Amino acid sequence: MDKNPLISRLNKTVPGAVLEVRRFGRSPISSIWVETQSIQRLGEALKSDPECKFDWLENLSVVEFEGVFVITYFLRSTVTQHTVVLRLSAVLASPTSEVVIPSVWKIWPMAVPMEKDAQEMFGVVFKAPQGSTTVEDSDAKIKILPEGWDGFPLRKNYVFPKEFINIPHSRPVVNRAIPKKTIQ
Amino acid sequence: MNTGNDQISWIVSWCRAIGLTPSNTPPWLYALLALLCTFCFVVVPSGAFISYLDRKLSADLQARVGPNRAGPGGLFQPFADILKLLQKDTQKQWGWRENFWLSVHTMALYSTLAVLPLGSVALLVDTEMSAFLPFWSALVLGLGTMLLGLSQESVPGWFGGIRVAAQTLAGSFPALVALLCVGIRAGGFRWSVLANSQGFSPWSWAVFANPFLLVAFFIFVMSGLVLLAIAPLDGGLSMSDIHGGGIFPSFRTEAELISFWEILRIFPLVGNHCGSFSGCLAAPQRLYSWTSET
Amino acid sequence: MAGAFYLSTIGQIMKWARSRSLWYISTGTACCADEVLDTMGCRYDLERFGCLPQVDPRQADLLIVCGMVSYKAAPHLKNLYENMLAPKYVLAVGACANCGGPFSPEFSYSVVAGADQIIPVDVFVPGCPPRPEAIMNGLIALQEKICGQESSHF
Amino acid sequence: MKRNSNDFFKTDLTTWEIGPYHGSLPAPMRLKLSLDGEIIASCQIETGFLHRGLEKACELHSWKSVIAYADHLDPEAAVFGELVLCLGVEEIGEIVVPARAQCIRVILAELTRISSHLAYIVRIARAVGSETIIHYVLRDRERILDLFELLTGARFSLNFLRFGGVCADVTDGFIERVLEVCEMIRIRMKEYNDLFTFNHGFLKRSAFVGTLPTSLIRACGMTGPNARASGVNFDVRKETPYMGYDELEFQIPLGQGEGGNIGDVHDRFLLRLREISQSMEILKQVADRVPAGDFISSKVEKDYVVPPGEAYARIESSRGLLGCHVVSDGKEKPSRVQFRPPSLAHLMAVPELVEGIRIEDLPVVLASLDLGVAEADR
Repeated sequence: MDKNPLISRLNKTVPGAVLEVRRFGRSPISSIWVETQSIQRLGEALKSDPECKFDWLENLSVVEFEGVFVITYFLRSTVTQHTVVLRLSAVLASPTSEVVIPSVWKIWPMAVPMEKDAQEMFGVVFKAPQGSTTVEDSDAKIKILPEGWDGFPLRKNYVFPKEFINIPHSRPVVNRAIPKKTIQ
Repeated sequence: MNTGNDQISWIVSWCRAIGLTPSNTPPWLYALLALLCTFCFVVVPSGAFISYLDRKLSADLQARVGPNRAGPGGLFQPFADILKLLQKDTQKQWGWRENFWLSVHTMALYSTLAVLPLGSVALLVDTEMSAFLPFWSALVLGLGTMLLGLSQESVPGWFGGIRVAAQTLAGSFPALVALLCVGIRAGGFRWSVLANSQGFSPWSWAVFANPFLLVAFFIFVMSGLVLLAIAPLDGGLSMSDIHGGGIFPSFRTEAELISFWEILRIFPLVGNHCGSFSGCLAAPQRLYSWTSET
Repeated sequence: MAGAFYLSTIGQIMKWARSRSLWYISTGTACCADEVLDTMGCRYDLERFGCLPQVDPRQADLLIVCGMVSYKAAPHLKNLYENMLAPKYVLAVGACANCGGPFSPEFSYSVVAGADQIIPVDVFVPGCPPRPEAIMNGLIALQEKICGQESSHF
Repeated sequence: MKRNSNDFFKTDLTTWEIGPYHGSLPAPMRLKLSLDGEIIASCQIETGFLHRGLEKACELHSWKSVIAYADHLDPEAAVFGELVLCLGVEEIGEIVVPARAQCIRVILAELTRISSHLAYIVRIARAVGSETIIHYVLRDRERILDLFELLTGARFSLNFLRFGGVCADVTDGFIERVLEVCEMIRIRMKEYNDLFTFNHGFLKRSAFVGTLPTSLIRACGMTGPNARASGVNFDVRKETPYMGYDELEFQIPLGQGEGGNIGDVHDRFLLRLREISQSMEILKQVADRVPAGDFISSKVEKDYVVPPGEAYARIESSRGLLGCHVVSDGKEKPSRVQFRPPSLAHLMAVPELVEGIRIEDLPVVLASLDLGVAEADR
């Protein structure tokens, strides 16, 4: 059985969502591996948890390990100061395709810029199951890459563009002879 | 010796006061020369020097040095700025709004020239010129600004234009009535008539002629304040409107340099008013006749 | 004769006036913008050279490109330059504005390799970020360039 | 748009776009406002003009060079980026930082905080239009930059911290100079207060303007001085102390609403001033207890390889919580370095905050948020 009372509570409310509990790196924080499709229900359970009240998504980070995206949610409670890490993984179907992950911005509204960021940089699309509440519908239009940008830059297989809007993405090498100055 | 009926007599008396005697040379040459010299050797250099002083002083207040590379101690900095601005290209997009703006400014400039009380010689038109001209030009300016506001195609612009027009009207009419009082006493509304009807000593000034004129003088000053929107009577351009935000009651650290400069703007205005209500315009002539008699 | 006189004397005066009154507009991005701010500040004081900060590009003569230019900002920078009126100069401050610097094309995908890919640059000031002395040096070099002198500052 | 009879006198909305390069904006960004007269009805914000691909550049460089990139994260407060990266790597590699190096790091961090807050005063004074205070503050900030130069040789991009310590030891007389500068700033703070803080003109522009409600702070996840000015008591230095902050005595100032109400522009400004004085308290305590010893851990050699693993470091930068997720796979280059910039949350709060204020207050409110667009765009 789990020693952690939080995990047992989560197992009760959302059965089958928690896959594995580990330590995060070398820190004392526990990281919970989560089944991808149940992240929304788990998020609501964590937010309304009576003892921990994880109401603040501090950070959302996407890491690519050999074609698998690991999405890490760093959660913190502003009431009880607990911290926890949620992780879920998504496998890439083909090198250029997008990955669809349930969005959590209805639970934690501060996720909007982070999810948009991941969407632009990694091609990880955050979508609600109904398809009605994507991040695109929210008010904040924080867009980083220019219009008409091709590809997802932070993927490992990303190739830098040759040119963009007729500006070459390279510096011409000029071997300019440096005039010798006579030192007086 | 002047009789006082000559319209340009007071300019000649100014010339005499600085040592020039009218010989066969036409007096308008004197006037033009004086204007040109004043402009080239007094107005422009003093303006440049004042802007230089301003930059240097504010730099000194801010623990900086200020311009010091153009000329000795940066003295030629304003000339460098002017010469540079003369070399700049003109704006490319020149639409009807810019034309309109330019024409309004030209009208204003012209009316300023017309208002200068120099007699008939130095003016562009025949200046048996009445004292109502400034009010006419003020009305033109007000109307122009209102039209400009209406052309903004936005409601705030509209109301801004109407506000300025209302302010102009509110200032003009009392001033007009006050001027009527002086003109009726003097027997005419030309600047020369107004000037010559008053003596050198304060006892013969129009202000002190009777209590009505005293009241009229104050009305004139007040309406001038309204026309120019100077500090106490700037209702149309009130500060809380411009600055916005909340009004804060408890802290009153009033060390605002800006309001000090706004007070200074009153002085030329008051001088102008006193000029038309007292004998100042005729002063050199009186002085000359007084010195030649004794 | 008149032309020669113009070129010799009046032309020199006009060039002198242009070089001594460079009103600038700076496109602040990052660390180089901070250094330009310090150069404007009281210890270094750009106003000694007759430089005044401007907000409107129409009133400015000098465009100081501080720091990197991204592909997203490039059209806007070009637009800003085109809105300036004719005798206009560009000072590229910092390694990023010169050639990309630490964000050169092989390391960064979104930074233009130098501001001169978009607009003509008159003087490049190297450094990451350049010291205020270096920025002032670049400004003096620009003044000498306007006056048509052989620059001794590089 | 739906209209009822009460809306008859309402005017049409005008749309106004303020482009990326504009004098009233603190940094390149694009605002799309729709105005009802002078009142801002709604606002959309667009950033990304400073996107440099920092995280990609980190992945393309060796671990040592990443420090130089981390310091470009927020150039105005460069040390915090380096610091959070070093803390993360030290957690992965289990490197113990010597006490002397920790003290030097604290001194650098607090000096950077003061310098960044002084730059904040400059920005807000520029937005209000007070020229004189800009130059006075810049004059005093130069003294701090001189200290940086004395210690590290650079004024802005320091590139001074290393994994397991710092790059070089402090020179003789550095600590005394730090104390001197602290004393000077303490005296100058009175000057700022007389000239600017309680100036009638500044109060009129700042009090009761741009009040940040606690609900918005919770919704956007805002941290740092902006959140503390509205009464949200959160500071990483107190909650999860790093780098020996638990041994130091200092207070976390909260907004009190002297000028107007709690959380308005004037309150945020005052809170920065208080933080400066708290930072000076910290500096005085640290200066007394700089121990002798190494300035870099002996574990970190020239060809140090970061072992595989991951860590999430969080520190309190001058703008708020700065987090860094470092992932290493034991190779020469990092697998992923992800930053959690505090300004992203501040930027997200802008559209809701400026709704309903007047257009002339917009530059002041934007400047008062201390938006680090460089770190938000990365």
